[in-house]
Amino acid sequence: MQSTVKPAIPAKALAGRDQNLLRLLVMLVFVFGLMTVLRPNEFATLADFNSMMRQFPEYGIMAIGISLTMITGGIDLGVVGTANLSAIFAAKFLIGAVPQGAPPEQVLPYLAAAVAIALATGLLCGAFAGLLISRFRIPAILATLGTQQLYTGIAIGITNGRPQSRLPLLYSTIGNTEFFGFFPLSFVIYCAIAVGIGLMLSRSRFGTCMYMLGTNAKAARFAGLNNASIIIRTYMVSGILSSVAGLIMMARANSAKADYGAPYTLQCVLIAVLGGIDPNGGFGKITGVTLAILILQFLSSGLNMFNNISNFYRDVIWGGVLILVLVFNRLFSIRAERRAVRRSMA
Amino acid sequence: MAASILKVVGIAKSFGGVQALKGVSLEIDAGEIHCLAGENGSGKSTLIKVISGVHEPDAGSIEIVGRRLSRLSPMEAIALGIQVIYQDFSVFPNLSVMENLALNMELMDKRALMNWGRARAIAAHAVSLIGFEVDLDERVENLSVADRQLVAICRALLHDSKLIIMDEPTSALTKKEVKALFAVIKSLQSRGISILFVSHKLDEVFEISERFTILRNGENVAAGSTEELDHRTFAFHMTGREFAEASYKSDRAPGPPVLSVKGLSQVGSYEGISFDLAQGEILGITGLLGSGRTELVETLFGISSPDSGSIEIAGREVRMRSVKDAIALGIGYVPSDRLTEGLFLPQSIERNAVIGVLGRLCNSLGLLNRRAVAELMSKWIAELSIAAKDPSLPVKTLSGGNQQKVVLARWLASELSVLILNGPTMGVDIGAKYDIHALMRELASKGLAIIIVSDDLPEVLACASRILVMRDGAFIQELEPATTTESRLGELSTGVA
Amino acid sequence: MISIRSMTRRSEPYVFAAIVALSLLIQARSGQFFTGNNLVDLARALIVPALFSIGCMLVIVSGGIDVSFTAIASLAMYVTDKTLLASGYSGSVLLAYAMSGALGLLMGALNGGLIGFLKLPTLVVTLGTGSLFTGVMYGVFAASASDVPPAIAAHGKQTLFTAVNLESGLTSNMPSQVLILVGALVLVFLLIRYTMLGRGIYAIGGDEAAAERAGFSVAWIKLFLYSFVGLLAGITGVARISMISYADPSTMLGMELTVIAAVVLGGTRVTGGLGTLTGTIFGVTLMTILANSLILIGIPTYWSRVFTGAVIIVGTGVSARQIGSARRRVRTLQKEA
Amino acid sequence: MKRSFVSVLAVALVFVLAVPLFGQSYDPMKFKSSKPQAAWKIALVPKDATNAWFVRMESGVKRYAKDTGINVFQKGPPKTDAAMQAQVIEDLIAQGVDAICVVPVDPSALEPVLGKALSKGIVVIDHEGASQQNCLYDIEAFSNEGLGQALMQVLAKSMGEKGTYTTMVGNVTNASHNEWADAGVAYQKAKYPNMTLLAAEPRVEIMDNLDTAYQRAKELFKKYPDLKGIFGTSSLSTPGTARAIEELGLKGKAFVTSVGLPNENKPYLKSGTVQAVMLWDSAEAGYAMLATAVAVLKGEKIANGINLKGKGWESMTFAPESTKVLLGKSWISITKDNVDSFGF
Repeated sequence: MQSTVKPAIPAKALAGRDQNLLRLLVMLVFVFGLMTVLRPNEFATLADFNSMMRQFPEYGIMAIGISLTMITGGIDLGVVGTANLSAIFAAKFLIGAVPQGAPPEQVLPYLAAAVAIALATGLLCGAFAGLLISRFRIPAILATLGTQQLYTGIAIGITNGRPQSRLPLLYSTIGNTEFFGFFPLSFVIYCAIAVGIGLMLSRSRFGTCMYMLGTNAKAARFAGLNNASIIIRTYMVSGILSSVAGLIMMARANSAKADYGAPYTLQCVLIAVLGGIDPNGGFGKITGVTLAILILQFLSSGLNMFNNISNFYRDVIWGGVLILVLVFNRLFSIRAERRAVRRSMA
Repeated sequence: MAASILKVVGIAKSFGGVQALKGVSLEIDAGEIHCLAGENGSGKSTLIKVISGVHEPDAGSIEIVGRRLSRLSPMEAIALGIQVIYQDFSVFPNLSVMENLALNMELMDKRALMNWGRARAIAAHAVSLIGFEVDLDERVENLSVADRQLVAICRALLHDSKLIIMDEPTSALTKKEVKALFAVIKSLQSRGISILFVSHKLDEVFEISERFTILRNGENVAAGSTEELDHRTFAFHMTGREFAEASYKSDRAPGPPVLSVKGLSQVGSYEGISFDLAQGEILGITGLLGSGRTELVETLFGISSPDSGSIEIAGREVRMRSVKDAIALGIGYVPSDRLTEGLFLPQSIERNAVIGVLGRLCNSLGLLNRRAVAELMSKWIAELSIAAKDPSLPVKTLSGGNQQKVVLARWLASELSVLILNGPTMGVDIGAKYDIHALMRELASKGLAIIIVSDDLPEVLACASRILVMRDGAFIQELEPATTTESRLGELSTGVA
Repeated sequence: MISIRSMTRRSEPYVFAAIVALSLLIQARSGQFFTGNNLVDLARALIVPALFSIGCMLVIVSGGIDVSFTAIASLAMYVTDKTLLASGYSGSVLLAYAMSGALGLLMGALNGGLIGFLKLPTLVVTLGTGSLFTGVMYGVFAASASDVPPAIAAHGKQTLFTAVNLESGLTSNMPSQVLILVGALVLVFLLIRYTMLGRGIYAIGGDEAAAERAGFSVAWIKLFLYSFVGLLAGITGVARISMISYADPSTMLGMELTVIAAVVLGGTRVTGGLGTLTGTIFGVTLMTILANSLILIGIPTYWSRVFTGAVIIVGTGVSARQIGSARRRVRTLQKEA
Repeated sequence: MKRSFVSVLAVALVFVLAVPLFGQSYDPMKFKSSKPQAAWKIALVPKDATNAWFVRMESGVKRYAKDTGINVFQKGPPKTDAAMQAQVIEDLIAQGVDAICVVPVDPSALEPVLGKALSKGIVVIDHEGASQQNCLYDIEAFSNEGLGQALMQVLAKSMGEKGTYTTMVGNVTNASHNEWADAGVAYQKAKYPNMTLLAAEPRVEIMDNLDTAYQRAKELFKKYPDLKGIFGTSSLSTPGTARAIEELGLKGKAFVTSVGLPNENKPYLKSGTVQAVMLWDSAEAGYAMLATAVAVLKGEKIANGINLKGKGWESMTFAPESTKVLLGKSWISITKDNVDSFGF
């Protein structure tokens, strides 16, 4: 009977997206192995791990934010602007409000308030971008290009471009805490966010809605999803994540400034894409993004150990690897399709 | 009769696991108008694609103008004089009518440069062939669907064709346009061109064709001269059943209306629409494309808002600002275009099915309860007999009928009072079609109020307990299925007696 | 006959109105907008972004997006510059254009091959190649700002005419590179209007499957398209360094997003199929005027980005709304097909 | 109850987990290396890896390596960005270098990471970062004030000590550019009463781009007909502005000066559009930074008059009331007469 339909393509070939995770893992191990072999005394050392753990969380968290927006079929180019604006508001508050020479226990509530200010700023920044995209129908790439200019512009405008330093000592002390003398606070925050967002994507109603919206916005509407609300909330989450990154940068630099980390934007898009986030929306996992972040960090720190090799080889390897992975995936899926067709004919 | 221009024998073709054609044969003589009939999913479209070189058959032979071909590419097919007007028109929405008409010709001639004067001449000639009046400079996406189809028809007429295949060319045309088209077809015939006319409308088959071939479930079931055909045998061959479906009659005592629409109007779409819908009733709405039927039901689902008039649910006037509001009021909707509006094609069957009820499948932490999802899914697979091996596969791996069942499943878990189905069995194979019909009746007999929007007249006749015919944005007649016929419905919706 | 209905559906009139409004604002604030030398200055500032936007528009029309063209332009111009410097070349500047163009073409062909024949997603491919080309320039070639060879420096001094502001006596020279822009516009106009190749680009953007069915060689058209964009980028690179006689490898990087924004602002449909040269030039003109008149308007430097950001948001928002409402009715009709 | 818990927590955090960051003063003598000289590894971190200025600096680094045989190298971030520069330093610390010489993008942003380096016993030497706390020494070609004043002197002389001028920085977020400009403006207010700073646009930014400098200069001269001078800080200000001045026909009526490289400014110096630009040779600066680091590693005492071996860096003196900031006399005024003698 007709209704005993076999799937057109066997399950294995369709698991290609998880194959992508596997390939990323292989790549990670390869880069790690290569660096370990070439720089045995420097790369695979505790000091280097500690150094890397201090470096990637700030852009890693922004990459997760961008990834979320890309899953819904958009993009958020405003992450760095949001991060710096949030940090500047927090810093302005701390500099203005905390009395000089106050003991730590008096400073602590101010710190909590500053963090809250930063997170609220991130939330509002994200909500505004989400509003532009969902209600005013501005293509995400244009809307967030605009908000990026706007947020950076406000940050420069209220600071005249000067760094906001002289923060209370306690802020960077806490911000640079290392648990067990080894795991930096920022790393712990990254892990918590990665797990939390990962769980949100795979297990929560909101996460599923994001994937569905990113796959087919029209069908999502017909299925009763509130597309505008999902988009706004997604950009709000991205904004909050950016502000967390801003707070981490503020702790690491002991100051806030309008243009910290400006080159991170494109780097984060690259991370998301290599991590398997489909730029057309609907697919991608935080595991993949995390693997991509680690690959980039290994490459970057590894290359810093070669005195005569420019940092820019990172971009070369990075771009080259991205293209190779794409080509490989493509050829693989063509082959799998052919095999599936052949099998179904037999 | 003249020698055959096309002769296919024993064509078999399967996709994945689905056997679309199981050894079909078809012969068309030169200068003949041949009708290929069959229900949706009978294999008509696949056969056309085999003939035009798009699909390579798994088995069987193709003979064109006496040449036996083992392989056929689309370009070869065109070179041999075979032209297809597909149902999806294959037009470029962003280009002008003129270009849509002229581009293929220019490409066939392997021209590298675009000569706009020549293009205009070609286009003017093409539209003159069927007396089609259109602004040649208008972008095709700004045309009505009917006009877009005419563009596609004109384009095919341009080629020096020996056989033109028309895949349900009249489904969106007015009677006047159909008449014009038939005149063109006749004139082509007089020039010795054969036409393969694909249709499931009996009237047209009678009017235009000399011979017919009927397919069902990928097999030949009947062929012969049209003169020998009557309504009863035609329907039997098409469906394989002798009026298997009795028309539906609600066995409930008519209660107060669940849904009541009063003087609903939306400028440019529909006007002055009023009707009541009671529990257990299946209301059929039929009308041509562009008659306003889709706009009407989309308004009832909160997708667009009416300009005037009122909607009452269970006696209370309601205002729906969004789909969410409509769902909260207990209205469900199965959209007409399953692929772009109904489904998330690359996502899993499971996700597609549960998207509407996610909220209920979450635990206290707001996380999805995977076991509850799996249990619900397997319940549906069993209840709706969805042929899905693994619910984690993308929904696009399912056949049309099973896909439609997945869309339906979405609504079954909700507390519905009204379910609206727009073209519920379009592109669905026959087995699944009856499954869906049976399901609708079962739901209605349990008290659900159902609206089906369809231009599949036998379907409307068989399923609805009451039929409203829509034309030019207004209801023009209410009919009882028991006392009406397909041809009467057709006349009413096209407006031509 | 051009009906009012079809006029309101296009975005060119809105962008043009915005240009006029902005011009009047600048004129009112500075009295300097409608002066010969200011217009020449703006024309000069327009050359590079406009050249980029032409290629960018073609790519978006075909349904893709390219973020690698600035990297292509930079690498092509840098390698050309260094090679000519090292060889002590002193002949015609045409060689520089030819060489940079050829290098750009090769890089574009890489994009085109991956996108056309392997059917890879355009954004991802060009992000990857963009990173690759930038990395090669800075890593392999250890690029840093450099002089330009005499041929290019001499070319940079060629001016077509000099505009004088009679009131202030200020003069501005119209650089000869503007001819390249005019040439590119004419060439691309002929390409998209009078060749099947050009119509193919539009056809692909409208419906790729239908284009394939109609007999367009989609893969080859894409290969051509991205190669052409690469060629244009390579030429733009040389035009850029010649106008300022200084080969700074970073001078064009980062322009890609503003160029894309300008193209979309000019009415090119983000999803492909629609886009005109007129609209594109309008869009890029608006962005160029905006970027180069903040001082004339009197926006303090510290707040200039806020102003730019706001204009992008408001500009694209208005245009998106206008076109959206005009298209809505048509869409319901389409839906039923 | 709750409050005391919070304060206990805070104090505990500070004392138990804290990495010493600030206020710590380090005794340079304690940084004497016990390793043999051949095992030393010294890194120089510029603001970015591609700017011509720092490419020139790298040539000094290479010369130093050749002259002394010590393992020294330059490693910069791909782009002028404080956060990225901090990451490079993190990696260098992890690799266990013995000394880090740095030209900070933003001194305050580097305090934590340089503090970490010092706490691990790594020698930290700054250049163009007089405000840096966490370093052993900061060597300056001359003080920021000195440069600002010197530039203002050049500009004032060109302008005849009267007329309107404005300042032009690479980026408004660039710390040293702002300091020079501030110093220049302060000096003008004190010394040249007939000059006025353009109130409507006191600071213009050129995004570190020559073409932008050219465009901004044109806009300025069009909008403000009285404008006579541009006080630039970025090395790209002068060539861009000078080109605009020549083209607008303002030669002899409008003037510009900034820090600058000889080759980039040669045409404008020769044509007389620009009287002079200021320079200290970044190659020599790099050489001097490395020499300072090596002196500390060797345990040599840094005192007034120390010779850092670079041209103009032969006799360094501590800035007033400072034991960290060493000032040289290495600035050079480049004019049409000496522009050909540099070879870069």
